[in-house]
Parts: sequence; C-alpha cells; structure tokens
Amino acid sequence: MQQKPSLMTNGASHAEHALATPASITSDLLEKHATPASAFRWVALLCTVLVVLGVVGVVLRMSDGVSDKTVWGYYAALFVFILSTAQAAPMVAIATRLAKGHWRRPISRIAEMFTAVGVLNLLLFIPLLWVLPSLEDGRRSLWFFGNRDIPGYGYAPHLWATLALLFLVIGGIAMLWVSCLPDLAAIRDHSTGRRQRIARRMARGWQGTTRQWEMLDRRVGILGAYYFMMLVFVHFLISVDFAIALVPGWIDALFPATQAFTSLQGGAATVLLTMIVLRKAGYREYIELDQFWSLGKLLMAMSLLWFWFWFSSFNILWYGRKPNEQAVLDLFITGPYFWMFITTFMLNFVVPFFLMIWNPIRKSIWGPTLVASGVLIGTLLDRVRIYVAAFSIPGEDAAAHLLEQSPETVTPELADILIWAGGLGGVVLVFMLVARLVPVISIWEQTELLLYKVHKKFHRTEVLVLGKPE
Amino acid sequence: MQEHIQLTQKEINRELLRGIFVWPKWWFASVSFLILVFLVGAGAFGYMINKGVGVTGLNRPVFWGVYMVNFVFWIGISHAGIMISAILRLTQAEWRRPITRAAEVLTVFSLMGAMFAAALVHTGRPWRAYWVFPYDFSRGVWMNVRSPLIWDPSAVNTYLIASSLFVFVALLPDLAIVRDRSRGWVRVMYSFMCLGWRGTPRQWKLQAVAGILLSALVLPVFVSVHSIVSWDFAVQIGTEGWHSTIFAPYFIIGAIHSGVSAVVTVMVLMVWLWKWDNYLRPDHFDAIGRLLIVVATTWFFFFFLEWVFALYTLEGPEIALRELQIFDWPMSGLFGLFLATAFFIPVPLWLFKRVRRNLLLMFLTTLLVNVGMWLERFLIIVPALLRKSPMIFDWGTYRPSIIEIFMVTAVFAWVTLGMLIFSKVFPLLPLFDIKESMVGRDEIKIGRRTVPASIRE
Amino acid sequence: MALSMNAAADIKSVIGLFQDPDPAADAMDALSEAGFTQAEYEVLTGTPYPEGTFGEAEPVHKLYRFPLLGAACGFIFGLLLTVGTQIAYPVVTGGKPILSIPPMAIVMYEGTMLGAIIMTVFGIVFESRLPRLFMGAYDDRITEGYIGIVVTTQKDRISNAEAVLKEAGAEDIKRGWEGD
Amino acid sequence: MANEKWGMVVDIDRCTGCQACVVACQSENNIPINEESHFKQRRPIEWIRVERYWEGEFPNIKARFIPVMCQHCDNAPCEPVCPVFATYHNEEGLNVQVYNRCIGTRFCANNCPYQVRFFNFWEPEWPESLKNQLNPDVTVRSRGIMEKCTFCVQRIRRVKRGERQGRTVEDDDRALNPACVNACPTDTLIFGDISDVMDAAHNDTPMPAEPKSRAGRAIAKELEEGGRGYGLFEDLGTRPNVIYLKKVDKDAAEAVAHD
Repeated sequence: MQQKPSLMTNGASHAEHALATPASITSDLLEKHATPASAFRWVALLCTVLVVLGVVGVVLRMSDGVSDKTVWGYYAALFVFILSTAQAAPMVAIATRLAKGHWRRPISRIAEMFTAVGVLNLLLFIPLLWVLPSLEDGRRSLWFFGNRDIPGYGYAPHLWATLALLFLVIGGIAMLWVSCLPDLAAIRDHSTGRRQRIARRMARGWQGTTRQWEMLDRRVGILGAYYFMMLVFVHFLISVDFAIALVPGWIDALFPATQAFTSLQGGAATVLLTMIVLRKAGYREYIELDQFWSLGKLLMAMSLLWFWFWFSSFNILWYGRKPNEQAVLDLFITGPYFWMFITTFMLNFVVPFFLMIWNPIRKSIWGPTLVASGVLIGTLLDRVRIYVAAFSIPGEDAAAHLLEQSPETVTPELADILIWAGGLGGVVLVFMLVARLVPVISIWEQTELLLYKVHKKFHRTEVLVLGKPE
Repeated sequence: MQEHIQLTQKEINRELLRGIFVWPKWWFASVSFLILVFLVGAGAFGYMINKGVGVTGLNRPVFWGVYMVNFVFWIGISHAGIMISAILRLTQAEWRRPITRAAEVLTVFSLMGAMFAAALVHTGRPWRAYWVFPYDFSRGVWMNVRSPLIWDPSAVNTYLIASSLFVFVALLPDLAIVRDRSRGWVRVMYSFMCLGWRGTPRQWKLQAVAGILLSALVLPVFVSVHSIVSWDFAVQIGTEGWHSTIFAPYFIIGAIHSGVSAVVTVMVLMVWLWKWDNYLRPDHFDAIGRLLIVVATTWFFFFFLEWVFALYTLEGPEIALRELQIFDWPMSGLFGLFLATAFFIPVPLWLFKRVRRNLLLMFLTTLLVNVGMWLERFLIIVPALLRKSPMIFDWGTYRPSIIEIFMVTAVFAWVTLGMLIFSKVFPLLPLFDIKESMVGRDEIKIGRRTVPASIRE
Repeated sequence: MALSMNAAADIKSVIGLFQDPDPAADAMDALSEAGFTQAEYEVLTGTPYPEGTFGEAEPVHKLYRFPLLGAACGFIFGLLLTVGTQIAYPVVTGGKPILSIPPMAIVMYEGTMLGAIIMTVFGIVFESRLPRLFMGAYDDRITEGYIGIVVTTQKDRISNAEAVLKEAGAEDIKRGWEGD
Repeated sequence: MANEKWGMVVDIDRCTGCQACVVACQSENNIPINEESHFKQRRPIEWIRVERYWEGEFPNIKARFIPVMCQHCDNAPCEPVCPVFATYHNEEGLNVQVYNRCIGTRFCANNCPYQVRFFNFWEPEWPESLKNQLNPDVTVRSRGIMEKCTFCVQRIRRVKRGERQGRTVEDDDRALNPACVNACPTDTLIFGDISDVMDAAHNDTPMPAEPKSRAGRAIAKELEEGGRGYGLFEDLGTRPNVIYLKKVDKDAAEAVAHD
C-alpha cells in the first residue's frame, strides 16, 4: 500500500524496490553499464573538443610567461574550483557511509568516481609551481620555521602542496578501486571480450569470501577517513600559501577551514547535478526522490554553515577596524569584487536556505537540482573572487604588512575562458571514462540494501523496517 | 543496538521511576554536602559585594580571571545537551533515546550556572547588571547594542528559554506516567504539570514532530551562543592573541568536545547511582565514544590552525604571548597538562573498543577531558591578558584568590545539585522514548544472523 | 452557557482496556460498524505506535505555521529594539556608525529564533489539545502498556458502546463519570 | 564653527621623568594615594604614568621615559565594547567616562591597547589630613567602576562656562590646561585644540598655514619637516589624539650612520 511518507519515514516510499531481487538488480545494472545511452558518445566528443581548446588556452597562457602571476589568477581559480567541487564530492559517500545512512547507497559510487578527477587537477597544478613566487622575496608563508640555509628553502610551499595533492589523489583512487572490486568481479563474470579482460585484471580475483568482505568494509572506511583528512590538509596548504600569504596584512585563521568546508558544499552540489543527469540517462528507478530530499536537507544545513563561517570572519575584521583588516575587507568584499561577492552570498546562502527550508521544494527533483546549480556557480565566483584578487597583488607588496590600495578588477581574457572550458570539459570527460570502467550505481551496495530494508505489515498499517548492522 | 533487552512497560516504569519513588541515603548526603558548598560560594559572593572586587586576585592588566574562564567553561558544557539530542534526533540515531533528556537538563543547569554565578559576579557592580537589558529607566539611556556584552545576554537567554521549553515539551508524556503512579497531592501536582496528557494518536504525533522541529530550531541558537561568547574575546584588538577570526568555530567545537564528555560522565553516574544499566548499555558508550573521537580530532585541527596563524604573523607581542604559554612556569606546566588531558590521553584510549565499553575508563577519561578544557579556557584568557600590551612595562602576574576559588566551586556544586534534584522530581530518562524504541524494535533474519532493526513506519 | 452545561451534562464517555493492539483495532472497526463516527471514539496508548496501527485516521495538524509567525514577530521585535534604542540614544562609540548592521543582525537573529521557538512550543501544546481540564474516561493502566479506547457520545448511546467494546474483548470497561 | 578637538603633544626629547605630571594629576583628580600595597597588588591608579626603560649596558646606559595617559582615540577600541554606554566619544573629541553608568565589566580595560583604564578594586580612602584637599569639581569614584584620564574636563568646562560670560578660550590658557601640562617643568606636554591639524593629517590635505593652538603648531611642524611626530601603536588604527615627538638621540644617530 502506497502510504504518504511522514516526517519519520525519512522519505522512504513503500513501493520502492518492492519486487527487486539481487539477480534482477545485478543484471539490470550490468546491462545498463554495457550499453550506455545514445548521447554518451556525443557528450564525450564534445568534452574532448573542450579539453583540446583548454590545452590551446594553456599554451596561450604559457606564452605570457610565468613572471607576472596576475594573468594566472583565473587559472589558479580553476584549479581551486575543481579541488573544491569534484574532488570534494567523494565526501558525500564517505560521510554518509560513516553515518550508516541507507539512502546513500545509490549515489555513493557516483560520489566516489569523482576521486579520479584528481588526476586532472594534478596536471593543472604543474604550471602553478612556476607561477607561485618563492619565499626568498620575503613574503610571509606557512613555513615560518623554515631554515633559510637549506637549499631550495624558498620552494617549501611548492614541495609540500604537490606531495599532499599527490597523496590525496592516490588515496582517493585507491578508495574508488577497493569499493569497486565486487562490481568489477560481477562484470568479469557476466561479460565477454575486452571488458571482461579489463575487469578480470582489475577485480584482482575477488570471490566474495567473508574475509574479503570484511577487508572491503574496513579498507573503504579507513581510506575514506584518510581521504577526508588529506582533503582538509590540501585545502589548508593551498589556501594559506596560494591565497593568504600573497595578500599583505591578511591574517584570517579561519579561512583554510572555510574553504575546506565550502568545498563540501560544492561537492554535494556536484553530486546532485550528476544525479539529475544520470536520471535522464536511464537510472531513474535507482536515483529517487529520497536521495534528492536528503541532499536537499544537507544543502540547507550547509548554506547556514556557509553564512556562519563567513560571518565569523567578517564580524571580527569589521569590528577590529585595524587598517590592514579594512584593506582586506575592501579587497575581497566592498572593493573591486563587490558584485561578485554579493552574487556568491545570494547563491551560496540566501537562495539555498530560503528555498530548501520549504519541504515541498526540498522534497522534489527540481528544487535541490536548481539550488545545487546555483551553489556551483556561487562556489565558482567565490574562488575567482579570492584567487584572482590574491594573484593580482603586485609582487613587491608581498613583504609589506598592509595593503596600501587594492588592485583593479582582473577581467578574464580569451585564454582564461578557453582554460575554464577545457577544465570543466575535462572533469566531465574523466567521469565518463571511469563510467565506462565501473557501473555508476554500486551493485553490491544496492543488493545489500535488499537485506536490510524490509516492508512489513504492522497490525493495521504497513511499516518500513531498516536494519542497522553493527 | 546489538543486545536485545525486551522489558514490559511495567518494568520500565518501575525501574525508571526509581529516581522519584525511592529515597536513597547517598542522595540526602550528597545534596546536603553540595548545598553546603554552594552556600560557601554564596557567602564569598556576598563578601565580595561588601568589600569590592579587590578581594579577588584580579589586577591590572589581568582584569578577567577565573570567573570568565568558568563562564566560558559552563557555556561550553551547556552545548552538550543540544548537540546530543538535536543532532542525534535529526539523524534518527537509535542510541540517542536514553541519553537525550539527561543531556538537555545538563544544558539548562549549566546555562544557569554560567549566567548567574559567572557572568554576573564578575562585574564590578552586580546590583547594576540589569542595565544590559533593554530597560529604559528614568534617564532614558538604553544599552549599547554594538557591545558583545549585549549580544551575550540576548543569546544566552534565548538558549536558556529554548532548551527549558525543549525539556518541558518532551517531559509531558512522562509526567503523565508519574501522575498515574502517584497518589494524593503528588498526583495533583503532576497532573497539573502534565497538562492532562492522555496519549491520543494526535498527541503522540505532535511529540514526534516537536522533537524534530524544536531540534532544528534550537541548533542554530546553539551555534550562535558560543560564537557570541567567543566574540567577547575575538573582537578585541587591545589584547594580543584574542583577535582571531577562528575563535567562533574553535570555541564551538571545543564546547562540543567538553560537553559531550560531560554527558558521558553523567551517563556513567546514572548507571552507578540509579542502577539504570538496562537502558544505558555498553553499546551506548561505544557509540558516543566513537562520536567523541571525531569531535576531539576536529577540535584539535582548529586548535592547530589557531596556533599556526598566531605564529604565522611573526609579530613580537604574539610571539611573547606564545612563549609565555609554552615555556614559562607555571603556564608551561598547565599547557602540558591541558594537552595531555584534553587530547593525548583520552583519544588514543577511545580508539580501543574495550575502553569505549568500560564504564570506569569512560568516566575517568571524560573527566580528564573536562579538566583539560577548563585549562584550555584558562590558557586562552589569562596569559593573553598577562602579555596584553606591547609595553613590557605593564606585564603582570595573576593568582586566583580563595574567594574566587570558592565561587568557582560553587558553580560546580550548583550544576550537580540541579541534576540530582531534577533526577528526584522528574524522570531523568525519557520513558516514552525508550518504550517507543521497544515497540518499534524489530530484527531481520539473514541466514543464521539476526540483524537489529527498527521501524521507520 | 447554561445550554453548553446541559450539553456537557449528557455527553458521557466510556473506556475499554485492551492488552494487545489487534483486538483494540478490531474494536475500532466494530465501533465504526456500530455507527459511531471517527470523532466519537479515539485510542489512548502509553507509548507512540506507528501511525495507523489501529487503523485510526492520520491526525492532521497546522504546527508549521506557528514558528513562521513567531519568527516574524521576533524579527520585527529585534529590528525595533536595535534601531529604536540606537536612534533614541545616538552616541558615537569608537567611530562606528550609529546603526551598525552586524551587531543589529546578531540581536535580530536571536530575537527571531526566540520568537520562533516560543511560538512553536505554544503551537505544540495547542495542537495537542492541551491543557485538558476534564480527563473524561481514563485508566492508569494505559501508561502500563494497556490500550484504551474511549467512546465519547450521548448518554443514551453509552451502553451500546459498552456492548461493542465488550464484544470486541475489552478486559475492563470503565465509565468516565464513575470511579476515580 | 566646528567644535574643538582637544589633543596633546608629548615631546619625549624634553621629558626628564621627574613625575611632576603624575603628582599633579593625582591631586587634581582625587585619585587615591597609591600606597606600597597598591603596587604589590598591581592595582595602582595612575591616570598618567611615566614608563621608564633602560637602554644599553652600564656604564653607557640610558634611561628612556615615555609619559602615557589616555590617548582619547577617534576610533577608541574601549568605547563600542561597553554594554551600557558608560564610555563614549563627545563632540569635543574627548573619550569620556560616565562613572554613574559604569557597571564594571572591565571590558573596556581589556580592549585598551594603551593600558590607561583603571578599575576601582577598593573603596578609595584618604588619610584624615588630606580629606580637605579633595577637588570639589571632581567626582570621587566608588569601588567597582572604571576611571581614566579626562584631559581634566572639569577645567575645560570651567573655562567654557566663562566663555559664555564673555571670556574666550585662549590658547595655552593655564586655566584650561590639564594639571599635568601646567605642572610639567620642561614643557614636554603641550595641550590645545588640534581639530584643524588632525583633520588635515587624517584627510591628507595640506596643513593649515596658521594652526589654532600651540599644540597644533607643534604637530604641524613635526609632521611637515621635523618628521618626529607619531602616535602610539598607529598600526592599530585607533587614531590617537595624543601625538608623541621622537627623542633626538645623537649617539644612536651616529651608531646608525656608522653601520
């Protein structure tokens, strides 16, 4: 009997998977995975073209040289944008898995697949190593303990940031691979030819013994925690040495945490948009209202936290009225990037909160999707606002303790636009490539759900019984 | 959770109302002792009003001492209740059920403690403290909305009212239970308090909705309260080391760290004193212990950020302050103690399941955490004032006087007293919530294994 | 007034106690078959059961209006307080503007939340139809796990209701205006 | 005409650290005698203090003096944090303290970078013999409230009351000057209306040709050519109205030249 889900039901509608069996789910998902939607090819082609354009853009950028970091502002912003959306998306899977939320099961794979995008970001990071000035010119840095006698001391930020990013990407891909093992085994057993050969090589002889399942459980948990910590750490390094340290007089202990946190918001938004696309691509019966509803709640909470983080910084700087603080406020908020800030504020706080607070909108497909796209644009503008502004500070000011006057707004050139197009296209392309290797819906998590989610008759009503394995 | 203890409602009533209908000796003993301690503190306060703030150890430049430390500490503890009950209600964690009310009650009493016994007594003229409220007396002078000390009362009062009402609403069904078990004037009293609760489906439904709606409403308040308390310090440019943007989240997460630990301490005491071990199972301690690991680690990250940026500026006064904190005796000793007790001893221990399920160890570790968190507030407030000004001419020392110590202990006594008396008058464990979990409890058979499950309608 | 007194006088209630949910649910069905309307009988339990366990109608409530109303009042109160006091006593401090937005925002925020919460609690009590002065038919055993079905109806139909309840296997039947 | 903005010039080059200003301030403003116990408790009340720093090693050791009183900042950090408006900025640029209004949260003292706000920990007391020397124009502050330098506002008020009776506020009027200024033997402290000069300094407009007061003239001169003028902790952006003039130290100058 189809009963209206009430506040207690966590949005589970009773018809869901009423007739599904492990076999049916497996065969259906494998079949969908083997034969992608017709549009797949065209989108992939389009993304490839964009990537080529992006490469052209990078070459153009290179031609300007790396001495003047102002022109590289938008490039850096793109790097941080991908870091704080696609690379943060896996957190949706990690956190909800930690909280044992059953609603996560259809989307946890989608989230994890974004770890692979880290490879793209590693490539994007390389030119920045030349753009970022070394510490020898006396600018402040996180590495205040650095011993100036050590050769190459001036490049401490470059070294540590690279290593951290590298370990983040490796850990992420490892997590993706481990949690894919059972599905790869399924492909191995139910396919032929090249796909089977690849699957066999990647499945590493997964048989599904009890010991293997325990291993899988533990490893996915540990790698998830590791990924989260590395993500926070990378945001910490990047935000301090690539933004704060470039702006004289900007002392904002909260900013690394703010950027790490807002990246989670961006990650959730990324997953939401991918979900809506996949619904169109034929996974409608897996990605349901429940997922959108829950992520909608998440977006509402995060929009509130966004405001809280922002206000915690702003209030202190505003109240303190130190000249250096006033200069920073002018640079980032009231000054050249005023309208960009206002838009961010609307898209990351006002719109998400005041839309998601209404359950009818929150409990719909289009509502959270709309908000998520807004959040993504907001995050984009936010990163541009911070990093373009920071990179546009002339190098000679770096050693000063006070920003005398904020530089002019930097407008994107053709090269920047190409790079951005290429970068975003690249993200989609990487995701699609991974989607060819592994199913976008985790088969084993879906079938596992069938064990723990039962619809029973309880006296005169029907209830949903959720099992919580310890 | 794992083990199943299916009890009839009769048994649940009998065991959980033990607090109300049984009068153990230890209760009278501890209550009278705590009243004594509290009265000593009150006497000290009277003496201070009579003689002046001079009787404390405060001086120039250390104008804020252990009173402020105590204020921040108890505000921190007060964040336990809403943290536990609200967040766990919203995430529908089954193991929250027996814990919620004790946590909320702890919130209420520690808030009162923070307001009166700490924030009030630290003023120079407490009998004028009501001037911070919007009260237009004959002079027509209002309070100064631009001051954090105006944000404070508004936030703390909001939080106090909100959490008290939260407790009250969740109490209604249990008061009805007590009413039905009692006779005479006691019955009259309880039937008056429970507003004639009958238990119709409509009332139960609103209980469920209320739990979630109020949680969602109280959470933002809870975040704002400690942020504002932290801004008392962070907005200041006159004191080195306080003017940091990270203070709001840093204080919040620290508050949750100490608050949740305090809740665990209270849980252990409930098991030991009222013998409620059928309801507070090792599983509950296990789950909350895992939560504590996450909270403590996050707190440590913010602590790390705060230090990094303090040194990052490489400004003389800041360096002087940090040197005082970590190198100069006695601050160095306190600092080491703080780090050990607040993080490095408990957290590694909690990593072991055996420790998390051991009541005695959880009791000790959580007590340690709160010792450490009290020291943390002390180390944030006092050294910063000792090294307040770049003019070394004004650097001073501070040693709390016996009067201050009396008043600080009085607050601890007050909160414990409150908890004890509440547990005597009201059910400290939510009976109807536990009964609901028994009704809604189910299990799923998978082959030979039965997985604990719960009804989500 | 007198009329309502009379009306109250010949409206009586009776309660039947059941051990298990199923006979209680059967009794509800029997009552509806016996021609009692949904408004005339309701089930009392000592613990929340999933909605519709006894086949009763799902209660509808308008609780969500209360916090919105309260928030609006609280916000306006905060606005008037901050703006009003600053304009009534305009004193410059630290070169800050008389109407400084961030501090006002903080106080207004607290006002909003306070209003919302107080109104919510009021709404909960109101929507739960509390406080209830006259308990009507009730039994202490309900908070011990028994399930009570209360029929509130005209005096002349009470006996009929009692018959139905007994038929459905009520362990005990009490009249609201007797005992206790 | 625009209101005055009272300010002071402290020429450190002239200060001998004789503490005459401190004594004068104590007797003018009914400040209780700072006995030894007060210093032992670290609770002396000294609206103006002369900080003494030693520089160098014996035998060529130098004593450095810097008199510090309330800087009457334009952006005074102490003002906005007071919950009850006990301290605020009046139209004459003075940072005033309202004793009746103060409830003693000591927030302002914490937020003052110059350490010039003082708290009455005890009820003030005077020996019997000194009861009659209390200044009738100045409130005796009870315990539990803050107090600080007022630029001897009572003297300013007295003169301005005279102004309405036809007498004008003349520059460098001994009746107008704060007690410390009158007491200073070496003319280290100069008091006056520096509104015109400070406006020019803050708005980066050219200095007025003929500043209103002697203090203004000194500031204008030093900010223009001498370059000795500075405010305490300028990087905090508090905009103090007390301008310090650097010490002219020949040895140090030579030492710098030699390096």
